[in-house]
Amino acid sequence: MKFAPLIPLLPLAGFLINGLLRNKLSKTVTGIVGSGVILVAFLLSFLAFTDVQAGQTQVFRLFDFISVGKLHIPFEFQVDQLTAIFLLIITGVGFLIHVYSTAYMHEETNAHFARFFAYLNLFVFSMLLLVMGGNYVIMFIGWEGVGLCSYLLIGYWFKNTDYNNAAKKAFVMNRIGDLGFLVAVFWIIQLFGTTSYQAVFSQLPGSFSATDITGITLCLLVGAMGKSAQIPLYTWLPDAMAGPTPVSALIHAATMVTAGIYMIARSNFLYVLAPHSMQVVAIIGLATALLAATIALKQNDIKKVLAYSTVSQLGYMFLGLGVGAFTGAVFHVMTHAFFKALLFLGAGSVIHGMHHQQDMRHYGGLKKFMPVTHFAMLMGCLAIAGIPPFSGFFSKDEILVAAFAASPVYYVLGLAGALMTAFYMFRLYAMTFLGQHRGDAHHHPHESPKAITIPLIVLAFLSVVGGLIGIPELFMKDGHKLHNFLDPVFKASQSYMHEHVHPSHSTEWMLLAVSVGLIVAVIVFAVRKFSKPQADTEATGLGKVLENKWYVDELYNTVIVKPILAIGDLFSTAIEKSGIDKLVNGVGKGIQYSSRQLRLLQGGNVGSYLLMMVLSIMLFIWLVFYIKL
Amino acid sequence: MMLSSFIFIPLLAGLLLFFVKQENLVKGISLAVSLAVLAVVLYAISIPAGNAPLSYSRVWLGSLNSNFSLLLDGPAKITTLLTAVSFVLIFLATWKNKYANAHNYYALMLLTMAGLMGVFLSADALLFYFFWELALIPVYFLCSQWGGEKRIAVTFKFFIYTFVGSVLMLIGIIYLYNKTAHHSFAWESFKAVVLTAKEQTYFFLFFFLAFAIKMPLFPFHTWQPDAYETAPTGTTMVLSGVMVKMGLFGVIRWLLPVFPDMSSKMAGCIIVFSIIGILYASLIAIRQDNIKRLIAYSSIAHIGLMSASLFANNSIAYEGVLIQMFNHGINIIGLWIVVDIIEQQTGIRKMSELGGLAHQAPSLTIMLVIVAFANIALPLTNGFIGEFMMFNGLFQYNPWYAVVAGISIILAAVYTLGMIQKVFYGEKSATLQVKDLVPAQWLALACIVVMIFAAGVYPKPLLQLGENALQVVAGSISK
Amino acid sequence: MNLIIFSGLLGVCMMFAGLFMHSKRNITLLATVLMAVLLALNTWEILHGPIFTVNVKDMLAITRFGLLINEILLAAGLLYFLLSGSDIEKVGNNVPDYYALIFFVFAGIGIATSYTNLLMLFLGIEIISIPLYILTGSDKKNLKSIEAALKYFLMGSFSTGIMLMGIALIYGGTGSFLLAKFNLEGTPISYNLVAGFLLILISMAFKVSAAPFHFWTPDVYDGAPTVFTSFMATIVKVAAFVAFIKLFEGAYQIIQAKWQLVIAIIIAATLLIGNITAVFQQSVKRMLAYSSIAQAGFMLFALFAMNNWGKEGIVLYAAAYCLATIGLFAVLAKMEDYTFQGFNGFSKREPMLAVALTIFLLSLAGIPLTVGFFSKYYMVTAAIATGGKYLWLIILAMLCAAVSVYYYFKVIQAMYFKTGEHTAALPATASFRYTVLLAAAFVVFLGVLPQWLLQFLYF
Amino acid sequence: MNTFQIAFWFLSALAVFSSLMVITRKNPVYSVLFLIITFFAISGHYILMNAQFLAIVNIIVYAGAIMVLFLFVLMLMNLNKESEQQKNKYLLWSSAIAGGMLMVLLIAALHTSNPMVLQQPGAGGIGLIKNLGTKLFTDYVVPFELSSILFLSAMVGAVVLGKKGE
Amino acid sequence: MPITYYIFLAVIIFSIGVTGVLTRRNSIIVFMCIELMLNAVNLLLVAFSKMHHERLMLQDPANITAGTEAQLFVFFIMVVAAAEVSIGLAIIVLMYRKVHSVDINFLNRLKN
Repeated sequence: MKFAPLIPLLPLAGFLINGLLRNKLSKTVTGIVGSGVILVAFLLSFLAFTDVQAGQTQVFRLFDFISVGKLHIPFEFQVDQLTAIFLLIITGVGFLIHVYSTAYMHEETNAHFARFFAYLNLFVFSMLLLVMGGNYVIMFIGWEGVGLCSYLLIGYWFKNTDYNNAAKKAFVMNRIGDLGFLVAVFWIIQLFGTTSYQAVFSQLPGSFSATDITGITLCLLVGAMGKSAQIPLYTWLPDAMAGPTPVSALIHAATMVTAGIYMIARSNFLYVLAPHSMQVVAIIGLATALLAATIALKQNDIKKVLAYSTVSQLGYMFLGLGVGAFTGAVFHVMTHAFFKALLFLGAGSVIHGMHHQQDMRHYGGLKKFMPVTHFAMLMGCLAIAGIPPFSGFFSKDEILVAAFAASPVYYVLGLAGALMTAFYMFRLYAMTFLGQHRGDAHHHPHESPKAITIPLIVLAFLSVVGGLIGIPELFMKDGHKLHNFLDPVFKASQSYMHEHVHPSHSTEWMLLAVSVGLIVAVIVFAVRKFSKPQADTEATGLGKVLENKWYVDELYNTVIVKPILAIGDLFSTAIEKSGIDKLVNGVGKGIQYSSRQLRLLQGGNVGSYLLMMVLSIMLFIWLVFYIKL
Repeated sequence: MMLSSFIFIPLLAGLLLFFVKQENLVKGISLAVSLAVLAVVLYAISIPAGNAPLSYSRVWLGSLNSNFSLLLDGPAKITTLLTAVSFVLIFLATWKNKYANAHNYYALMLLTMAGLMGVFLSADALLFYFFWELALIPVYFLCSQWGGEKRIAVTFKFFIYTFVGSVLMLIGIIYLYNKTAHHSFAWESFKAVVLTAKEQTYFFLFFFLAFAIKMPLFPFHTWQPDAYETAPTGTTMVLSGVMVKMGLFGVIRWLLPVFPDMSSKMAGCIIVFSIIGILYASLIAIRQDNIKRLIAYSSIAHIGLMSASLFANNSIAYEGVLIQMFNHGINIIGLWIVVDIIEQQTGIRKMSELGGLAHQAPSLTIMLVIVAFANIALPLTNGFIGEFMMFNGLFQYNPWYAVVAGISIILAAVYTLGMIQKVFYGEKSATLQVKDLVPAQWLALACIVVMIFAAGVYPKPLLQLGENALQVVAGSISK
Repeated sequence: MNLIIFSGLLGVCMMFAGLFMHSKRNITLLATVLMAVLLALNTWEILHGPIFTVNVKDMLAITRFGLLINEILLAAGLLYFLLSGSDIEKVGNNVPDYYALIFFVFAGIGIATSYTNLLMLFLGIEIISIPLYILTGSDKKNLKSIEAALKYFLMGSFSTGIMLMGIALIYGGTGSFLLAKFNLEGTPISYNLVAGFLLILISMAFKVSAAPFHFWTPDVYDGAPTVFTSFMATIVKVAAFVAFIKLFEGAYQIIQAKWQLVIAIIIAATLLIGNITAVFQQSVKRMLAYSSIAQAGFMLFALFAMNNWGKEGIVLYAAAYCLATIGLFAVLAKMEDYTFQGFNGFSKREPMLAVALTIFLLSLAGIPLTVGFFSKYYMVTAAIATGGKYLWLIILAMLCAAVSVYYYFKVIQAMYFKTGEHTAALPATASFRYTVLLAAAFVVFLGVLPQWLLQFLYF
Repeated sequence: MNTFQIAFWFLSALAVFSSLMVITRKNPVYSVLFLIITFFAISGHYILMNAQFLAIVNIIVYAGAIMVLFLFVLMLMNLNKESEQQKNKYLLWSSAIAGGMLMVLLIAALHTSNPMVLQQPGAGGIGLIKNLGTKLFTDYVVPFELSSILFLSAMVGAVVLGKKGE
Repeated sequence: MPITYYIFLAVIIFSIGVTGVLTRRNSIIVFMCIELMLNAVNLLLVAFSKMHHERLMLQDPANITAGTEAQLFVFFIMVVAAAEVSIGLAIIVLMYRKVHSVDINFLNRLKN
């Protein structure tokens, strides 16, 4: 445990080594350093995890970060159950992605290769800072750090303007969320006088006004929306596919997007005291889940489908958080990390094998070319679709049951989302691996090297069995190990939850049956439909709308971006140049003008000079004698 | 005596340089002098002063009761340190630049330095005004002589604009002097002066106008983009890095303590204007194609935040302003250094004509990216500390102000990233030839980067520099 | 007293020098030496008292203030001879006569700075004015010079008429010409007195070229030979100011409230007209004429405030204004082109002079580190010390000071930042350059330690 | 109405009339002559007020010397024709009105100024040469001497301005 | 005669002089009008001299020189006027020699 502060420092060291010596190191060394530090961090995390499991949590206070007057913000790390879980996910999945990258990015030059690993390490560092931070400010540091890294990685191929735009978009949208977070932090400081989790939560429930708590939680939610790609700040995530595929995997699975979930889970005590905020969280989550799922239905880019599926799954997690199933949400984070990393890396493998072709319409029949990838992807699809006993089933089920407890409407909509998930995932599966190969004849797809497939296998394994740590009561008494493990984090707040009527076991069985049955039906339908080549028809009606992602990007562009640019133009031309500056220059011009006029008084004519003098004399006489002061 | 050496070393060296004709010798002397000043400043601020800050006083104009009195309290420590550091960086970074009549250029730069040091140290109103103007005169010559096109008109506008502000301040100074108990210019007696409500309104506004123009605060900012664009880059660095701090410093030293009631009464209005300025400048910055103007507007936005925070009437914001003064100075000098390198080599300052420089100048790119992110207050860089504290303080004053002002961090990201993208990213250009950093530039930027991270990760030493001042102002706020 | 007696005598000496000396150079040399003697005599008087004791019978009163002003003006005169002597030689053939006239003017100045009787004021002003009419018209080949002389003469005599009317009315009111008798506190103020003072005020405003009685100034300063413009605009003007202040020193309190309003209006008009009209001028000489009006506006603050600050301010202003303007005119007189374009690239032609001129211009603009700053500073302080009632006037004055930066800096811009056609050095000796530089150095010295000069008021 | 008053009114009317003539005559020579008449009228007033010395001096210096000088110059320049151009009509009238207004204003300002009434002539000898001379050479000796500087400069001026041969 | 009559008379003549200065263009006549103004002043001074003389004589009959200072002032005014005239006419003659005109508006190069 005492080595815990080293966990984030190791990736930082890796970043510095790779970053500063990028021109000197060979790819092998870079890869070893880059992955090695994460591996060590993972091992240390595991040690920490075991300590935590033994009931030992600790706060490391390193130094005073900001200390002014009454405000003290130490640089502190906190390792507890929630952190431990996230540490394992981040370093574990992160390590696999690093390994994978050594092969995937091998075509880059030395310096760029090193740069890539430096960014990856920095990314992990930031994320570790985020989850290990002992107060909101440290969390915010990591929070912005991941934003920065996503910017750097999405724009990794900086020659391409579209990629740069995607990177910029990611950063800016994250910043919108960050502002919300920042405001929340200020509010917390004002309300509690501190930002340390323990100090803040120990003051709860206290006698704080509902407005304050609701305000704080809503502001935090805004932050979470940005980072975890929820409506309305989700559009950056699909665009973030511009980065190399391992980056997508890292962003979507292990890091970044889970930050929002982590933050809300971390602030659970605040949220349970603000039921309205909870409701908002749930509704936003649900809406995001559905919206993203509908969009995913019609995407043809393999990474885009996965991206929208991520958004959708994150929506589920938010739904879980919103209905109070914090454990469920964290559980889903974990399983999602496994299978989404798997899917992305698998997709990366496919793309790698297909020579950077990402359009699924050019795939088909890859089963025989890339068996390992195919197997792994199938596992991933099954897991995300929620087929028992794959991991996704348990976590998603837990959220759906909790949603049902909150409101049957949540459940029905959630289920609809789950069905769509199953549909588009198997659409992806079928279009990619089944049927006939539709790509170029002379570009033969090939299986990927070991460094790619081994992580796939590991992740596939985890996707299959990962759910077993959270077996619901229904199947096994005390089967939910994760729940028990996380209990200390959520225990305090649970007693203030608005008790939902927990559905009876029979209801639960029925729900399970319905959902599994429907999902299987959908899968069968999807596989059948998409194994055959599709007619290349122009989509119409709703299809077209979905294909164009509900035109949300266009909407944002028209409603927000363009007006802002227009205002900028207005300011810089109308107000700045011909307004304020003209006014300022006008003073000067006015003086010059009056100068030209005034000098006409000096007509050169003595007579008029004398006349003006006499008139002035008269004026003064009048003033002195006839104006009473 | 040590304090007066802050002023006299550059002053005398500057006068000397007018008569030295060899260019390299001139550059060497300037750098050596700035390093010497830096050494003295570092020594002076490291002296544990106990409760009484370092000070120096000597009768100057006996019958006017004006003394040559200097005071090194918290704000002065930070600003003098900034001045000393800035000039070292500037001389280092522009080592390769060629100037016609270089000796005059460097002499004027050193005179500017002397003036700035004087402004930050004086504890006597008349002396303050003296240096206030003196810092301006060399800059006038620098900009008019070595600036870009339209330099004469632009500099002139800048000069007259700031001059108008300062003459009004002079009226204020004299009036207050007249009202002091024993007709004295000393800072202490100014703080003790008792004014009627009407007088306070007038003279608060007089002082404030001078400072607002210097900062510059919306809507008095229009001289600034033009001046930054046309001034020689070395001078622009002085202008943006150090000189705009004169306005803020003036508020800290002469406005808040002298007009405490009025400061809190007018705070709302000033903060609103500052915030309008922040958003306004940010929005304009987004639409700039000229990289120098972009940085200029970004500076207006940053300064707006600082001025808003100064009036937020709480210690966190205040302390935040203090260290942000330093950090902003360092960061913006870093930005200018990069811009200067690009402009020296390509002659282009339009972003739309640049692009893909990252291929040719990776070190330059990395440095710029770091500085740019520090400029938009990314955590663990120095910019974050100050802005966090300022927003925090502003939030305590009025949450809505903080939220609205906070929009600027989004807009800042937009324009800064846009700039990085347009200048450095994209396809490699066939026509643009840019060499990577030469050692002197590398050293300057590396120093800046180190400072960025040092102050961003462990800001405590900087924060402590300002702490002393905190008590002073806290005392006057409660007066 | 030494000044009055000896400047008259030395003037006569110069007159006769023309008979015996035919080299213009030598005449200038003699005049310079005599001026130095005069300066020494005045210094002697400051230190040890007058050489002759004359029973002045309430006509004159030698005060330290007056002596200090004399000293400054004499020093300025010496500087003027040193710098502009060679240009005086070029005006015409009657060089010794010009010098004689200048010495006579100094006698008038001596009277104007020490009179206590309105008769002496009248005589002093006339002794100053009449030689100036002549000097203005001394460039007889030049129609401008003649035009200026005519205008100056007609308007000057007109204002003398006004002044005499004023004096007559004052006499009617008080029965005396003595300044000391005016301050009749407690007695009802006679209308005669008020009207009389008003008329004198107007005629003195004319002499110091305060608006709206300034109309002669630009034309006369422009038309007169540049060397004599320099003399008129500086030394003579300051003397007129001192006379003005002395006049109101004793009489002021009687009707202060109204006076302040009248003077405030005059100041405002002077500042506005002087500064704003100067902005559009093309000729530096004419710009300086307007600038002298503008500076007069500032000097009038001494009259407005009528306190010790104002007096000290006038002393500083005398030094600041004389040094800077004499220096400027001395260089200007050697230029071939009086327009602003004429100064283009001047720093390349004459780097040393350019530095000095810059300092002079900064001083006129009132930038710190030059004595010009302190002179303005004292004036504003004087005005503020009267209370906050006329704050608008002070603000106006300061804004006008900012406007003045515009036209002063136009010269600096031309000198340093523009390139001109003329590249040859000025026809000036090295000693000329060093003298100008010395004067500039003195401007800076006084700009740092104005006390050095002011201490002579009080030891 | 006694002789004193008759003399006063007569002289006043004469003075005002002839001074009006001075400014209205086109021919400058007439103006000079009317001015001389005005001076005589004023000298008459001086006598009424016991200022005999001044009355004489006025006639000798002003009417005798100065006006002759004027006349001389006029004749020299051959300006005795009515050659003067008229001013712009508006300017002319506004000037005339301004002059009139000035008079009205001054009179209005001064009409209550002093209730004093002057006595008949003959009372006291202030106008005697003896008294004036004593005072001039005792109390007023300084200005008397200093006025020599004025004359010197006038003399130099006449030389400077009048001398030909440039 | 009440002293105000003299004041009025002097003011009238003075104003006539001023009017003449304003209305005429012949510089010699303008100058003559200025002389007229001076004479008005002289008249006024003499009147005041008489007035103060009588006032002071009432208080102190021995003070026979009371009020003479104004008469001396008039004397000095005449002196100065004479000097002024010599210079003024010299200037006018100078001008006439150059341009053959004595019109005050003839020379009009200096303006603005």
